[in-house]
Amino acid sequence: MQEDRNRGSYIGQAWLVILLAALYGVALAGVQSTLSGKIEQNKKAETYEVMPDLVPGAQPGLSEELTVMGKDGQEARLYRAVGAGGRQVGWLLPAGGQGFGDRIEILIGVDTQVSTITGLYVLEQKETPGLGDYITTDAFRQRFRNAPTDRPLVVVKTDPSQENEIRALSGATISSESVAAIVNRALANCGAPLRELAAQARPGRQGRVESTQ
Amino acid sequence: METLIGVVLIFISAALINNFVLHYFVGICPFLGVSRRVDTAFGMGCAVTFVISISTMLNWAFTSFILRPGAPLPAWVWRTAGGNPQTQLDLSVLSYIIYIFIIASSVQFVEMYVRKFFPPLYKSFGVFLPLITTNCAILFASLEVFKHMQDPTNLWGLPQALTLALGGGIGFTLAISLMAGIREELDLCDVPRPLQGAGIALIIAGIMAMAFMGFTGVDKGVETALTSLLR
Amino acid sequence: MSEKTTSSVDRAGPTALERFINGVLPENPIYRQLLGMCPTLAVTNAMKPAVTMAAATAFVLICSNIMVSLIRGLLKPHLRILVFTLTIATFVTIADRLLAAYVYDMSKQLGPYVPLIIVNCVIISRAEICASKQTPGVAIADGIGMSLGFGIGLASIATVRELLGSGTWFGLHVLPATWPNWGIMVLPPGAFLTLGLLLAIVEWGTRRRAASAIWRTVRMLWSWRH
Amino acid sequence: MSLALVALALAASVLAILAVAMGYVLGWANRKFHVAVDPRVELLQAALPGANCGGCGYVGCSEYAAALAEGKATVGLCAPGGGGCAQHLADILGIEVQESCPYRAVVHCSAHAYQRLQRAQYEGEPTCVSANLVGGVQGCTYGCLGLGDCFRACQYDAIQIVDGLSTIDYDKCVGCGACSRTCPRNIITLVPFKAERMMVVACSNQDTAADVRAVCEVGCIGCQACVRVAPELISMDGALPAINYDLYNPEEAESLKSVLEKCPRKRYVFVGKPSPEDLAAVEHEELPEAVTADFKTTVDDTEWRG
Repeated sequence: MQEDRNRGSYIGQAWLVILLAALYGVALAGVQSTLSGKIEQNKKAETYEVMPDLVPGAQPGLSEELTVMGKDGQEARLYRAVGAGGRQVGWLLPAGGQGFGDRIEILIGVDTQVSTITGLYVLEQKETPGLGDYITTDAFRQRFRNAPTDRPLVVVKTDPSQENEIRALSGATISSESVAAIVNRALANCGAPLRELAAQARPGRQGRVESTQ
Repeated sequence: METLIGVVLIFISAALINNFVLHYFVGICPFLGVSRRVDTAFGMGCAVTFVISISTMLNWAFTSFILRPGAPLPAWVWRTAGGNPQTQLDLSVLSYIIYIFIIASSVQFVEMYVRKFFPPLYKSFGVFLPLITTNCAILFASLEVFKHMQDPTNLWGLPQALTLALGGGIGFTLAISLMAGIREELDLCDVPRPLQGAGIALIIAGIMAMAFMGFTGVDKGVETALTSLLR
Repeated sequence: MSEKTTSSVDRAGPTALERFINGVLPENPIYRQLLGMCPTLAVTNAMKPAVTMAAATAFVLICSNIMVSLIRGLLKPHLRILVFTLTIATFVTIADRLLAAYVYDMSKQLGPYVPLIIVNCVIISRAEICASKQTPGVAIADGIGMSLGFGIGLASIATVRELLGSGTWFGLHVLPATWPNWGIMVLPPGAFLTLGLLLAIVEWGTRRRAASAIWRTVRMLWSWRH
Repeated sequence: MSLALVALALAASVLAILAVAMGYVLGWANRKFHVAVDPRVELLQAALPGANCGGCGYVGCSEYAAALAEGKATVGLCAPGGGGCAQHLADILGIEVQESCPYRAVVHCSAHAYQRLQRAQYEGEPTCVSANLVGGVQGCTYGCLGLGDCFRACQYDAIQIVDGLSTIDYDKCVGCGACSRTCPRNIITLVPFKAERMMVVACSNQDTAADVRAVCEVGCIGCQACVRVAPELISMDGALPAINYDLYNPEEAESLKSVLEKCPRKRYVFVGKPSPEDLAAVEHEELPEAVTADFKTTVDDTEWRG
């Protein structure tokens, strides 16, 4: 933007720009410090709001965020879902992966022992409207509920005969498979560390926690 | 391996599937304005690819050292100031203003540099350089990179950022050159009066966007193929 | 150079009312000037994001117009674009944060298109043409008029796309449930096609003799009154 | 120290340092990489809005500025900048705003209906566009069809069809170019009117002499007599002479007149506002009575017998 051909001081020429830059910096930092709390809250609320739906009995106010070391050697972010009386009721795993259109970001709810899936929620997707975007519907998400986590989920086109089979959406097999693949990968990655964590946290009360499911 | 597959997917996605122009609608102004002749359009595309790579690289550096949550510079300042280590100093609010500043300055700098040292290059696409400051595609690439620098557990490195920029630039060049080719032919057609100019150009763009929608799902296939190939 | 700039600052431009009227229809940023195409196409798949976008753009446009108009005497010609850009970027960031704080789901849906307001040619061209030359009062009128024109443009496209694409308007079901949603309308190609056809309709409407004669009379009356 | 305070200070200083650094780097680069260019280009560029909208037909403001400095473009092309910008540009270039040399439409055909041969009875839709699609409406495939597309396109009532030939009223023409865009045969161009009356080539037929004679009583036969008289001003463009208006000097009446006289087909004509001589010549002629519409149909005059 310095198109002048004067040999004078460029800084002198640009005093207004520098002054404005500093001024704007202050203004922006002011705005940030005023609003950042609220924005953070909004971001968290997005996950916490759906938590009771995905992990039955969870109370968002008591739940907390933590990171575990995944099998792939990278830290993974997840949530401990805590119910009434400070009792843990399950986990909430954010996961993502390639869909048919773009990346799909989902939240997976599992029980404390990571033995069954208790719920699924699609945060972000750009699947084909009218076909693939039905992965956000309740009807599709229900198909994952109570699926076991000890073996990978398999997508089938007919009515499922096995527990670990998920019926695909007609016309959107790839989208359905993508969601199942994301779930499989996330559980394979974080399942073991989570079970360990659960065993450490409440070694004596495992049975009780399981019985609430 | 994972990184390599990731990079390939980013490239395919940026260049074809989620083409900057036809899917994200960024860079529409030059797409409609500078698409009357194929050689001009191609020159514009090259200039965009060039500038988008440079500015995204610079902006990636600024993002990873200053702007992203938990970046080294604000963390160091906060420590030096004796702040509470529980809280974090976040400068991400400055990102937009810094991005546009860097883009404007780097375009200016590149223009001067190329004019001095590569006069033939300047002759062929120098005129496009100043236009690029207000080209949304450039800023969009930086913003996409910024989006992927939010989560400290999953940061984009320089390869990913640069691939996104290159893919986006190449996708833009492809789209604008195709458009120019069609419009050259269109000059010979009898277009209804009200549609002449921008109207017909937009409708062509719509049809092109439909064609590019055919690429949807390619990345899924490529991912599967690469994964099985590399294992 | 600087002398000339000063003289152009003092040159009496159009009045506030003229600026306002001009922005709404005769110089409508979308249909007549084809500016700001990026948000026009990207966020108009439904009314809600379109209206949010129009509001955010209006906020930035009016604020930056005021700011530029206030500092217009201090501007150096060769640095003016930089100053405009910095000013716009600041207000865009503020708008972005406000959206994130108070309408989070919209802010998430609009995503990168809010920061892309920075490079929306409508704003920088208003700063250049009007705000850097005229008083804040006129600049505000200009900003409101242009924003209104921009909003009308966005809303018209969004109405067509949401109605045909989802059968709804502002999320309310308007068309009967039997309406087969035209999926393509909410997808990117639908944006291009809708805008192309709407442009043609506007062009056709204004080209016709009768319409243009009426329009000329209205304009004449305006100029005669002032 | 509170978080907000540090954030404020840090944000301000980051931006200010960045501004200083960039200002310095760019200033240094500007000096270091300086390339001598026409200083007017930079001035022109500064005077342009910088929106790079491309409305002027150039790639961006800088290309338009370069074209202006080279004299290839006129100052009034920037729509966003408007009249003030045009004045500004003209000041820098040291020229007057081009109002003194406006563009006006010129019909490059001067054959009235009776001079055009091989005409057929055309009964299709009465527009040039459709007649142009049909072969054989008239012998000349280049010349005016006289069905008035330009007349309808003109917003200023500056075109009339006189004896099947589009004729421009230069008192009314503002040079908007609507007619030239609408003409399906592209025989209307915009010519810079350096004087009230300009010499133009009034034919568009690109065929050889024999073919031209077969279809038109007055068309240019491409004999090149004019090029021999004024070789700088006129050059052949295919089979037709073209006048280079950059070199056209309305002051040189004599040389222009000699071109006019040399042409065997008299296809060089002066068009524009009527000269005093023309006005004097028709002074004593009576004006035809102005016709006013009385909205009567022929039925009203019919005597009914029956």
